[in-house]
Amino acid sequence: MNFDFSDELLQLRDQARRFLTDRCPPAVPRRILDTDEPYAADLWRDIAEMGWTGAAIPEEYGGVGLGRLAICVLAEELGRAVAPVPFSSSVYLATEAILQFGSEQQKQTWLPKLAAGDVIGTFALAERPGSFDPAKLTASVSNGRLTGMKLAVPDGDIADIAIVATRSGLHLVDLNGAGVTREPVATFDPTRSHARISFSAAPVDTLPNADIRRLLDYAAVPMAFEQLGLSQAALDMANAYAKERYAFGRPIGSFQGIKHKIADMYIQVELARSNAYYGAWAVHTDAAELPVAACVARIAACEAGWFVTKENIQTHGGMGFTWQMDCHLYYRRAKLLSLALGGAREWKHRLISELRARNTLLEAA
Amino acid sequence: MNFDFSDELLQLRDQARRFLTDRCPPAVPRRILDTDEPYAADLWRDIAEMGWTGAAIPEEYGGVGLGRLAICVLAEELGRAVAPVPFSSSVYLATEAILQFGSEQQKQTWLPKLAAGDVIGTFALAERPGSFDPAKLTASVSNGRLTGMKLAVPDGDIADIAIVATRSGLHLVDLNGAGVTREPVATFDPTRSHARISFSAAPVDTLPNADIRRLLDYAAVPMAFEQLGLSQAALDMANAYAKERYAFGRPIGSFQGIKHKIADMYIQVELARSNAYYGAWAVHTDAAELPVAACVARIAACEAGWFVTKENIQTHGGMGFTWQMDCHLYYRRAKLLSLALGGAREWKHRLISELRARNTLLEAA
Amino acid sequence: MDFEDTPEEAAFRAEARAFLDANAERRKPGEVEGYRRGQDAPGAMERAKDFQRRKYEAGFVGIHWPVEWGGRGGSPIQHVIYNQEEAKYDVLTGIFGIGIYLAQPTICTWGTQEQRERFVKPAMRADEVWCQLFSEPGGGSDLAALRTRAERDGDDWVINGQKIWNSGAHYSDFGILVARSNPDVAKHEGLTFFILDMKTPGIEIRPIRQVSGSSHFNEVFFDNVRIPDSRRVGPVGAGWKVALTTLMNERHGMRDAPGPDVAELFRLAESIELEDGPAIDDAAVQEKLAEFYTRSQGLKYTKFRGITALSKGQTPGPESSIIKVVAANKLQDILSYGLDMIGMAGPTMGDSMPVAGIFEEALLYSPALRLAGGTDEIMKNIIAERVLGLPQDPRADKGLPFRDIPTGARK
Amino acid sequence: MDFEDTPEEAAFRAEARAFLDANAERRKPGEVEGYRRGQDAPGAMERAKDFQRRKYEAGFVGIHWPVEWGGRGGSPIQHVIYNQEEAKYDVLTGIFGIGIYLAQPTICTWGTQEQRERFVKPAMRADEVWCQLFSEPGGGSDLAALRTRAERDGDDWVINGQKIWNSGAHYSDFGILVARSNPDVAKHEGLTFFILDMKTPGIEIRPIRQVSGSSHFNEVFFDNVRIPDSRRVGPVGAGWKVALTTLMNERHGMRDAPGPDVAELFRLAESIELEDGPAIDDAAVQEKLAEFYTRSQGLKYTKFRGITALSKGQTPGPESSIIKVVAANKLQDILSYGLDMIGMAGPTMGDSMPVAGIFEEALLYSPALRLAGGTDEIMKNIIAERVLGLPQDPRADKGLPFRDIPTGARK
Repeated sequence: MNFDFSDELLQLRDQARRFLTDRCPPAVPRRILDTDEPYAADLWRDIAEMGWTGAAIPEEYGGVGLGRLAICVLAEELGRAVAPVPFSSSVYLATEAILQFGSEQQKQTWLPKLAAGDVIGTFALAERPGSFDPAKLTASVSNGRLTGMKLAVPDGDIADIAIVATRSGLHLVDLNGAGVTREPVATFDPTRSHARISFSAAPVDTLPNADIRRLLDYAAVPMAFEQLGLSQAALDMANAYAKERYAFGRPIGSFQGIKHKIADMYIQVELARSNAYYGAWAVHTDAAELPVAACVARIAACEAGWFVTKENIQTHGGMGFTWQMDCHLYYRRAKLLSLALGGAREWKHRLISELRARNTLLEAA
Repeated sequence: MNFDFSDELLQLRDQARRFLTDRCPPAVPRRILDTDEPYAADLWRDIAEMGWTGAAIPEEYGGVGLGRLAICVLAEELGRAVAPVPFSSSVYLATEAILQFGSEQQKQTWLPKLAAGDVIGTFALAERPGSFDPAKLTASVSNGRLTGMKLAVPDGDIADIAIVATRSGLHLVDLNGAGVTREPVATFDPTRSHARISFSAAPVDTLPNADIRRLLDYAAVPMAFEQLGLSQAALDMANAYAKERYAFGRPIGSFQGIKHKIADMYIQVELARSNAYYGAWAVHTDAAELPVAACVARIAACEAGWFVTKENIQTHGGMGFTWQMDCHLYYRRAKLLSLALGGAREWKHRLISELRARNTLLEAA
Repeated sequence: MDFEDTPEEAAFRAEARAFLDANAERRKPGEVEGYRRGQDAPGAMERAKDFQRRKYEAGFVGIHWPVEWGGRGGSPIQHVIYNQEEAKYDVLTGIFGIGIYLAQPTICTWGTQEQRERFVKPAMRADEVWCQLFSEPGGGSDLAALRTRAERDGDDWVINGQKIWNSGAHYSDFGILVARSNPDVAKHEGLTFFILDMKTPGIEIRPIRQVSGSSHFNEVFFDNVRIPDSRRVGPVGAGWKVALTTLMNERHGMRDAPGPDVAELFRLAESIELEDGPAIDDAAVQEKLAEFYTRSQGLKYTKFRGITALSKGQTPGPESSIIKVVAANKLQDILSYGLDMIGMAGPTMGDSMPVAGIFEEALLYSPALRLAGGTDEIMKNIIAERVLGLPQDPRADKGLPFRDIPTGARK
Repeated sequence: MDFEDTPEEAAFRAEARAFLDANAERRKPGEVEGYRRGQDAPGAMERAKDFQRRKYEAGFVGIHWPVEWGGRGGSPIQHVIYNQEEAKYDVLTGIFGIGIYLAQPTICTWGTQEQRERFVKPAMRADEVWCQLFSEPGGGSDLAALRTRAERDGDDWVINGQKIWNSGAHYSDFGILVARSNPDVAKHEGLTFFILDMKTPGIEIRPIRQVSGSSHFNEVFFDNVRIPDSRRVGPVGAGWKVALTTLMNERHGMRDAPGPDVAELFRLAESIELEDGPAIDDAAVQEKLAEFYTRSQGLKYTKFRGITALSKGQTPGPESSIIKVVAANKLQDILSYGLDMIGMAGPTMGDSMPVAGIFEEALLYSPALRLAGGTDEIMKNIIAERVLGLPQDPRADKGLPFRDIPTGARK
C-alpha cells in the first residue's frame, strides 16, 4: 500500500508551498479584499507560467501532463495561501469539463489557451437559492443559442469562457461575445469575485456527452484539497497563537479549554485529509467509487473548514475578529468554498443515494 | 409573571425529596437491578399512602386533587431517585387516559383504585421497532375482544390493567383476565421491568373519544420532569466527584477539560428545565400550545439526559463504568426514559408538523 | 405557574406603554434587526438623545435605582417590564447604557458625594455620554493584566498606554478608566479607577475595523494624559474592586444574539427548493429546525425563569451566563445551516437574498458574539466556578509582583 | 497513490494467508463481533494457546522484532499485513498481547540477559500468559501517582497495596508490576518495575463487575507479596522510565471501537419503519448516515495513511491517538441514534432485536472505550502536546516529594 503522493508530487508540493509563501503571503488576498481589483492577475500569470494551469492537460493540448493528482497537490497549497486566483473555476471545472466531455476540436481550440492561462474559464450552474437539480434548470439552448440567467458565478466577471449547465447538458460560451451581460455581485468573501450572468441568445458550442454530476464529482476532489489546505493553515495559525499568547501568566495553549479545542481542530483536519486522499485516489484511477469518494471528501472538507476557521477566530479572542488579523481570510474563504459546488447537506443526500445504488461498498466501510 | 411552581408545590417538592432521600437511596434501584424483584413494592405502597398516585385525580374519584403540576414536581423527584416504581406507567399514562377519555363509569371504577395504588396501570402501544404511527397498529378489537401483541410494555409484568392502543382507539384491559399472556423481557435497564403482552380475544372496555397523541403529549411533560430530575442528579454527582477526586496534585474539576464539560452539562440541564416548565404550564392550563410544549420539553429532556448521564460516567473515569458506582443507574434510566413514548427523533418530526399547523406560534419563538 | 403580570406589574406596564406610544414609533412586525444597524444613520444620535431626555423626565431611567441616586426606587422587575415594552419600539438607547448602567452605579457605590452630584443626572438625561476604557491589547480575557500606567504627579495622575474594544470614544464626553498605579504589587492590587474627560489633550482614538467591515470599536491611546486626583474613584490601589462593580453590572444582562433565529430559518426553508421539493418538507431540515427551535425555546423560558426570580425579589445570579454562550453558538449554527441550504447562491450579500441577506451578514459579525463581554471559555469558567462551585484554574501569576508575571515574547 | 501491496508485501501476505488457511477458520462474512464475545467460551483458552504455538512455530509471532529477541527480523508493515489477514479468521490472540507486545519488549529493552532468556520465548509460544499491574484506584489518568509499596527486605522486595483494571490475573502466569520504592522523592522518581510470579502467596484477585454486567477486569491486592530482586527490571527508582516503554507499545495500536458501525446502522434503517416509510428513505436518517459514513471512512483512510508510513519505514507517531477518540465517540453517537430509531422497542436486549441487539449491548460497554487506555481528555492532551507541541498543563505536583502531593480527602 502506498496511500500517499509520490515523491515527485511531494516535491511539487514543497515547490508550490515555497513559491506561494513568497508570492502569495496574506497581503495578496488582502489587496484584493481592500481594493476593486477582482483577482491577483500577476499571481495568475506566474502560476500559468509554472505550468500549474496546464498540470492535468496532456502535452498534446499544450499542458504538462502531470495528471489530476498534481492538481490536488497544487489545490492544497493554493488553499493554504488563500490565493485570490480563478484556479478552481478555470482548472477543476472549465478545463476538466472540456477534457472529459469536449470534442477533439473543442480540446484543440481551448485546452492550450487554458493551459497557458491566457483564457480563464468558469462554470455557471446555479439559478436559484437551494440545491442543484439538473431537471429544474431553466436556462436553455435552442438553435445553438443560450437564454437564461446564472447567479453568483465564481470569477464570472473575469472569466473569458464559461461552461454553462442547462437541462440539455453543458455548453461552452464566450463570455466576451454577443448576448452576454455580466454584473458583479458582492459576496462575503471579496477575495474571490463573482458575477451574475444573463444570456440572451448567446451563441454556444455544446460539449458532447456531458454529465454535470460527474463534473461536480471530479471538481469536488481538488476543491476538498483546497479546503484542506485552508483548514490546515487556520489550524497552524491557532496553534502558533496559543503558544505565544499569554494570559494569567501562562500561554493560553496550556489551558485545556484552548488546548483540547486545538486538538479537536487537528482531528477534523486529519479526517478531512484522509478522506481527501481517498478522493484523490479515486480521480487518479477513475475508480467506480469516485462518486462516493467525492462525497466523503467534500463532506469532511466542509465540516473541517467551518469548524477550524471559526475556532481559529475564537482562539485569537477579541483580536480574532479584527480586520487586521488574518483569521477572517480563512473564515470567509472556507465558507465560500463550502458553498461552491453546493453545500455539505446536498452532498450528504447524494452520498446516501450513491451508497444505496452500490451495496457492496458498504461492506468496505 | 410567575414562571415557577407555587410555594405549596415547592413545599411538596421538598417533602418528596426528603422522603425519597430517606426511602429510595441508590440501594433501592440496585436491589431491583440485582434481584428478580420486578419493582420496589414497599416504596410503591408508601408512595400511594402519601397520595402521590392520586395527586392529579379529583377528590370525587378518591384522589387528592392537586392537579398535574403536582405530578410534575413529584416526577422530578422520582427521576432524581431513579425510583424503581411504575409511577409513569400508572400515573402519567393509565390514570391520565382514564381521566381524559374515560366514561363516568370507568372513572368511578378505576380512578379510586389507581389513586390508592391498589391497581397498577400501564399503557401498551408499540408493536414493532420504529416510530409510532396509529394507522399502522395491527392489534384490533372486534366485538369487544382484543387480539394482538404489544412489545416491551413498561411494567407490563406487574400492572393490573393496561390501556391498549389500537387503530380504533384506546381500550382498558384487565391484565389478570382471560386472553392475556405476559412474558417478561430483558432490557438494558433492569430497574424497571418490561413485558411482551399477547392478547387473544381478551375482553376490553373501550375508552370513548380517546386520542392517542393527546395522551402522549400529556404524558411527555411529567416524563420530561422525571428525565430532568435524573439529569440533575447525574450533574450533581459529576460535580461533587470533580471536586473531591484529585489527579496530578489537584482536583480534576480544576482542569478545564472536566470543568467546561460540567458547565456544558449544566447548560443542557438548565435548557431542559426551562422547556419542562413550559410544558408544565401548558398541561396545567390545558393550553392550545400543549402539543408544541410537550415536544420541546421532550426533545430537550432526551438530549440533556443522554449527554449528562454519559458524561457523568466520563467524569468518573475508570470507576465510572464499574457496577459498584451509581453512574450507570442514571445512564440506563436516562436512555430508557428517552425511548419510552418514542425517541427524540420522532418528537422532532412531530414538533415541526405542529408548528407548521400553527404559524402564529413561530412569532413567539 | 403563569405568564401574567401581577396587578401592580400590569399597571406599570400600561404606564410604560403609554409613555412609549406618545414618544416613539412601534417597530414593524417581523422586522429583523441586524447587528447594530441604525446606530450610524444620520441624525440617529440627536434623536436618541432627545428620546432619552423624555424617558428621563417620565421617570423611566434608573427605574430600579434608589431615590438617593436619582432613581425611581422601583423594582428590578419594573426595569425588565419597561425594557420588554421599549424593545417593541424603534428607539436607540443602547449607546447610553455604559454611562447609565455601568459608570453611574460604580460612581454611586465608590465615588464621592461631589462626583455623584456632578455626573449621575447628566448621564441619565443623556446630556453627557460615557464610554469604557478597561480592555487592553495584551490583556484579553485576563482583564486585570492591564499595563496602562497611572503615575502621580502633584494633584494629577499622568496616564500613558493603550486601551482597546472601546465603544463610542469619539462621541463620548467621559470615560471610565482603570490603570496601573503600582506594578510592584500583585496584579489585582496595583490598579486605580478614574473618570476621564474625553476632551483632555493627549488622547488619540483610532477605529478598529472588524471582520464585518464596520467599526464599532476603537483603540484609544494615551500620551501623558492628565487626570486630576479629584476624578479618582475609590482608593488608590483599589481599582480592581471598583472595576468589579462595573463588571458585575455588565454581566448582569441576559444577552441574546441578534440575527437570524429559528423563525428566519423557517422562512428560508419555506422559500427555497431542495432535491425533493420545498426545504421545509425535507425531514433533515425539519430535524434541524426542531433542534434549533427547542434551543431557542429553552433560552426564552430560561429568561422567563430569571424574570420570575426578579419578580420575587431574588437576585438572578451568574445563571444568566448560559444565555450568552448558548445564543451566540446557536446563531453560528443557524447561519451556517441556513447558508448551506441556500447552497451555491449562499455567498451573495444583500437584500436580494432570501430573508434579506441576514444569514450572510451574520456570518461576518457572529464570531464577535462568542468573544465580546467574555469568551465562551470565560463564561464556562464563570458557570463552573460561581454556579457550580468548581475550583479555579491554577494561577501561574498568583502572588507575583505584576512586573514579574510571565508574558511570553510579548512586550 | 494506490492500495496495492509491493511484490514483497504480496508474497508475505500470501505466506500469511497460507498459514492461516491451514490453521484456522475464516469468519463468516458480515458477522458482527460484539465486545470481547468469545473469550469466555468453554475451551477457548486451550484453542487459543494451541493456535498461538503454531503461529510461533510458523514465525508469525514477533514478526518485526529483531532476531536477537527471538523475532523474525521483519518489518512493521509485515506485522500489519499479518494482522490484517488474521483479523479475517476466527482466532483469539488478544489475550497473549500483554505478554508478547508489552512485557517482552520492556524486558528486552531494560532487563538482564537472564530475564530475556527465561521469559521471552515462553511468552511467544503462549506457554506462559502475562498480565499488567500498573493502574491503581486512586490514580486514574495520573498513572504515576501509584501508591503500591515495594520495600526492600534482604534479597527480596515486599509488595503491599492494590492494583485495578487488570485483565487476566486469574489465568496469567506472570505480571508486570510497577510499585513505589521511595515515597520521599518526586512522583516519577520513586518507582521500580518488577516481574511478578502470579502464584506467589499473598495475591488476592477480585473481579470488577462492569456496567455491562460482565467482568473483564480485576482488582488485585498484595499482602506482603515477596519478589526476589532478580525479578526487578531496570534500576531501582527507574520504574517510570521502564513503564514508559510498556506504555509506548500499548498506545501504539490504532484501536477501533468494536460494535455497531455505519453498516449496521444502514441495516437497521433498512429494516424498520418510521412515520413516512422505511427509515432508510427518511432524509434526516440519511443525513446522519452520511455523517457517520464520512467519519468512518476518515478513520479507515487515516489508518491507511499510518500503514503507508510504516510501509515507507517511518514510525507512526501519536497521530494514531485520534483513532481511539473518534472511534469511541462515534460508537456512542451511532448506538444512541440507532436506539432512537428503534424507538419504544429500543430497550429490549437480545438477538430478537434488529441487527442482533448490538445497539443495546453497545450502550452498556461503550462508555469504557472512552476511558480505558487513556481517557478522551488524556488523548487530547497527548495530541495537543506531542503532535502539536502545545505546552503542558501547569503541574501542581511538580518537584514535590510524592508523600506531600495534595490528594484531597482521599487516603
